Amino acid sequence: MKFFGKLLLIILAFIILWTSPSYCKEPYKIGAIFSVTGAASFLGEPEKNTVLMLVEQINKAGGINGHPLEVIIEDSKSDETQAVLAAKKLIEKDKVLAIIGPSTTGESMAVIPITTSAQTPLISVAAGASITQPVKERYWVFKTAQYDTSAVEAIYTYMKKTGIKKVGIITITTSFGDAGRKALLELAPKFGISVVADERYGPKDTDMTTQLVKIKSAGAQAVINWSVGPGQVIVTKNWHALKMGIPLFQSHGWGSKKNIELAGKAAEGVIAPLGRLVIWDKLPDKHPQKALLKKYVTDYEARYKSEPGTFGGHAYDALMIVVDALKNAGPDKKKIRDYIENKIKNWPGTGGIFNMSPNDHCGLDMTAFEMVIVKNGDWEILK
Amino acid sequence: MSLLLQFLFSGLTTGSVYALVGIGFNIVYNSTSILNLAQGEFVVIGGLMMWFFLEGMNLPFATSVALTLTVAATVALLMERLTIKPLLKKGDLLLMIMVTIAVSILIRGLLMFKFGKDPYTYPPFTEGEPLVIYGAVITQQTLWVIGITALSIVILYLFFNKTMLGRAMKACSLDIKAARLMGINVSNMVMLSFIISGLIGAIGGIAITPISLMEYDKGAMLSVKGFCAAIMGGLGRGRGAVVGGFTLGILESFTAGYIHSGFKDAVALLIMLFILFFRPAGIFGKTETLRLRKF
Amino acid sequence: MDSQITIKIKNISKSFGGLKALENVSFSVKTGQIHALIGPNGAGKTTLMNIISGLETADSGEIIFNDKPINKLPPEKRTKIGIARTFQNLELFGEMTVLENVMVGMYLKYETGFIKSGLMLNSVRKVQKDIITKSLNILDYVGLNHRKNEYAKNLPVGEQRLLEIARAIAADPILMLLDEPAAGLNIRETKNLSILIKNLKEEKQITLLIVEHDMELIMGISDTITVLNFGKVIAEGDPLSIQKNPDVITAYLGEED
Amino acid sequence: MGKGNILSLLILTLVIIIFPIVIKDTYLHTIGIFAGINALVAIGLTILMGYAGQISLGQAAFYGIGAYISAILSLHFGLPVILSIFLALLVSSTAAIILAIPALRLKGHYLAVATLGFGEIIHIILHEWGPGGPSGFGDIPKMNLFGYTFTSTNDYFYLVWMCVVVIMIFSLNLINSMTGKALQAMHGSEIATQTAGINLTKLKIKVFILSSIYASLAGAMYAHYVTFLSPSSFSLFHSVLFLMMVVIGGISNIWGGIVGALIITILPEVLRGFKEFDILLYGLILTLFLLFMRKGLVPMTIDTYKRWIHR
Repeated sequence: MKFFGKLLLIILAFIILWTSPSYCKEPYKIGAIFSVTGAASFLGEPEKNTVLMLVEQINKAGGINGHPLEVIIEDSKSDETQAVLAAKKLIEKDKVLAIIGPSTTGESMAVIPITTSAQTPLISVAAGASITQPVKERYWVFKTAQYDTSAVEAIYTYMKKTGIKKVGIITITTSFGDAGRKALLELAPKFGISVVADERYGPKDTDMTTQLVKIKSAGAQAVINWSVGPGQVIVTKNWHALKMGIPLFQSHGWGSKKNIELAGKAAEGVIAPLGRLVIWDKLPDKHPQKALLKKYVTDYEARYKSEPGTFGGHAYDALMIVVDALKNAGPDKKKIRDYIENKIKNWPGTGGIFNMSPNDHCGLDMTAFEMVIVKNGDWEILK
Repeated sequence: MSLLLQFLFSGLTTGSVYALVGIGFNIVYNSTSILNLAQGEFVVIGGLMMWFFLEGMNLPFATSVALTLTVAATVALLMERLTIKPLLKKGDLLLMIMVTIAVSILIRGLLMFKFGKDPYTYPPFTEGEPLVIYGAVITQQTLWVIGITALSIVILYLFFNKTMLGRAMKACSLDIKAARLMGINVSNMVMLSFIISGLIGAIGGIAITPISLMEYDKGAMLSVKGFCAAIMGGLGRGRGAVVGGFTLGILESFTAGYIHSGFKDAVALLIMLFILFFRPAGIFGKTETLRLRKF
Repeated sequence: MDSQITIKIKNISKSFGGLKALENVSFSVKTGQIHALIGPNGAGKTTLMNIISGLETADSGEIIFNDKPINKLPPEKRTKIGIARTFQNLELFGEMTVLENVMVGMYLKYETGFIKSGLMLNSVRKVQKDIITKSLNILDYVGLNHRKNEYAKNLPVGEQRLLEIARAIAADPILMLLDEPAAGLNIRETKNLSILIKNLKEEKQITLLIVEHDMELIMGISDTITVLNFGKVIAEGDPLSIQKNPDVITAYLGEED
Repeated sequence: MGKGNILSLLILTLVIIIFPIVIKDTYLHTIGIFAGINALVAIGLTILMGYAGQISLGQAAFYGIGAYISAILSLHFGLPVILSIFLALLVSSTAAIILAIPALRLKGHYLAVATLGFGEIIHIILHEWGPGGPSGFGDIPKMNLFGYTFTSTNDYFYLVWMCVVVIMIFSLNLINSMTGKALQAMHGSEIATQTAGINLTKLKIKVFILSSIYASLAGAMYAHYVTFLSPSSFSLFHSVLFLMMVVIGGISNIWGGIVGALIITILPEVLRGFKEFDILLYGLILTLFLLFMRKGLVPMTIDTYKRWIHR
């Protein structure tokens, strides 16, 4: 009996502790849809972790204007139908003030009609340009991931500087790779670059030697690989084994130490446009992003024993933008939207310095990227 | 010349794994007449468990291989005893296909639970510069993969033709009733066939992971490609799967090399369909033998 | 033109692997007769039945039904022009009722089409009613009416054999092939069967080709008997002459050296 | 149609009418819509597998053809939605014929692999040549019938389930007609069916077409509801899901398709609470189901009911 009494007391204490903050003021509810499982889980996993960590930090610090923050995270399983269902649930059942996510362009596109008709702000963490363009039709939609085109522009600008005129591209046959491929092909002429080979591979392919050899024999001066997941490591290894003698460029999806680790010495010399998140320790101290990046990355690594990567950062930016809006505009969907559109200016996030406007619901350009090379198993910023 | 050779090497590498999965399919198919759609998962088990023992627990190479194979054999054993055996008597084709799919989802779930979604890899078996043959490059690990595949095929051949146990298994695949009359424990042979096919898959996984990395959900693709290989070579024909696997790998590589890499999967599948429609017994098989099958 | 012959088997040969199952088999079944095909096990009787009904193709030779060669017709077309059959190892639709089994036999006469059936048009309903009445009549005829709502798989062998005959009758055939209709039947059932077969010939004017081992039954009902041994025709004639034929006796008793 | 079926249809219709009135949560309506869309595919697959005994591991291909063709015709060619759906059904049945003629000579595993190969090829085609490639495309017109646009979830719920009821009546009629008996017979003994004068190949092809039409109708309903399509919704995984629905609901009863579709659609929603464990639970539930309830829910329920009556 004594034991049970103690147990009851402990449980009661827990309940009181648990509910006490919300006792003061009712919580602000935000929804999140991430591809925690399925093909795009490499995106959803760090995004989910980031949000969980941030919510805890915010609530520990007293919430938003005294209101605790509650984020309901739904797994879309990298499936559009599931994303639609999740959005419906968040809007109808949980009555959230805004939704962050989904992780992929496809899922975001599937969700947009629903959030728009429910007049709920959606801050996607996917990259596709069609998510926020045309802006007129995307009144309620924002995104925090840099445009694929910005990453491509960063690469091509660098190439122009170093005199590379002919490139071979190799892309993965997923929406990520496809978006990159389209941007690469479309922007090449503007920079006086010609794409001499356009190769592809599947997300589960085991060997890309054939494609690389073709690129080489087409006379390319550089290879650009656009993929995430194991593919970019396999390409790197094949590129290294073939001793191709031309530089390998990767997409902004390359920004994880894990990739260097997996590719080993093959990764040496690989160049990629990366957000400042992965190279925060190489930034000058006065850089506006440095402080927040340092805190985010070290907190994340301490908690999850892995790095957040660029994609976790998108979720950071999306959540913090909404939190900022809630703090200053209050819990009103329309006001949140207006705040994001008009007041997020010179706003340092993990992905870059955001400048939202009625004409741009992303607010990032190619200056969000630094060209980074792998040297001695670490990143080094190229000047 | 060097281009052609390079495409060929690339094809042989991927083809090796297809062949090993294809052989696994055939061994199970011969003893039970079912297609084990969880076959690809054993390759993943091989790669991931090898990483776990080798890198995660820092065990010596040989010990890691032994432990990995033990795990794969145990999973195969459990799968057969817990799901296949109770259903085999009912003999419903659809049910059998579904249960192997269900098990593959289950295995995938367990692997994700243990390893997460990241890809894993470990160093090649031997460090060293890639070889250059007539201008084409071939890494040492590729040689290992092809060598191990060849060795597995030889060992399997010897096992099925020179040992009593192997012959008993072969007898079961030819005529279950007769085998039973001869006093062979058919149920044990079915179990054994699952274990062997599990081991073969795991060996493939161990060998290929340094080249292609391994993540928890690679199995489905390997299963599909593996049974393309088995079909091409003629379902149930051990050597057929080997030829089928290499043909498929080289075909993919050549399509990617000479036509376009976007079409390589489609071309492989189209050829498989043509074989199915016009030579259902495979490139070499005789149609007559098909009739003997239960399904 | 030989209008009295329903089906003519001409030089049929068939081998499996190296094994010759049928070698140059020729005989004719006269219209309105009960023609029996007998011979020891493995003589090729069932193979011949399969070739006539189209389930197997002959290596060479011809089958002429009502003066037309039918070699190239698929099984279902042969049934349509009037050849129905039963099976030695019973091929009933076990999960369907006795009545439904007979109804399926009538499908060829009353195919209604997917769309019409799906919409359950009035014409379909009428046809369906028609089929049920006719099927019940046939069940009455073979004496299975009391079993009409039972699953075919639950019937004893004797009644399953009757059901196969009923299903064959439903196709309204000119020629009916019976493959060992008396196998597994007791004496009383065999007797009833022989009456039924005779009735088929006399009342329904169906020509019958019967493969059977039960000599008493065969001798009792047949008009003509053809004897097959090792894939060859060794004798043909009326029951009495066959019983006396020395070749037939050797074939059945085995040669004594 | 038996009394049981008519009663079941009445109950189904009643539930459909009442559901949105009683339950106001449009999230649940949306689940209902997807369940209904899945049910359309599953009903076709039940007829194909349970009644005609043919297996298909490529049903998502027809689902995809229906969705893509209807979406493309209405979006890029400006055709009225109803016309584009109709044309999509035509295209999909043509594809079904092209596949069926060589494939249906195959049996068992070979047929399974052939349909799987076909499904993968269609998937690759959508990837390579579909509008937007792997990224997919949006802004597909909403469902519009005779000048009325279905914008609310509630309306669409009724539309989808009305389709399910109509398809169900059609299918039940078919199953209970002579054609249905012929199908059932074919399942029992192919030889006997042939010698009963029934052209098996023709029958199989017809059923194959029927199931492809159901699947593509479902695909079109999906396209004009979600208004966004990408190839990832039509992969092998989805073909397997459709199979699961049929097997769980019970292959031998056409109602199994609806029940299976409901379960497979609702299950992940229920498992949402388990986060990443769900793939594990999913696999486990499925395996246990196949091991211990292999006849499927509907036939098992009927059996239990019958036993209970007889007591």
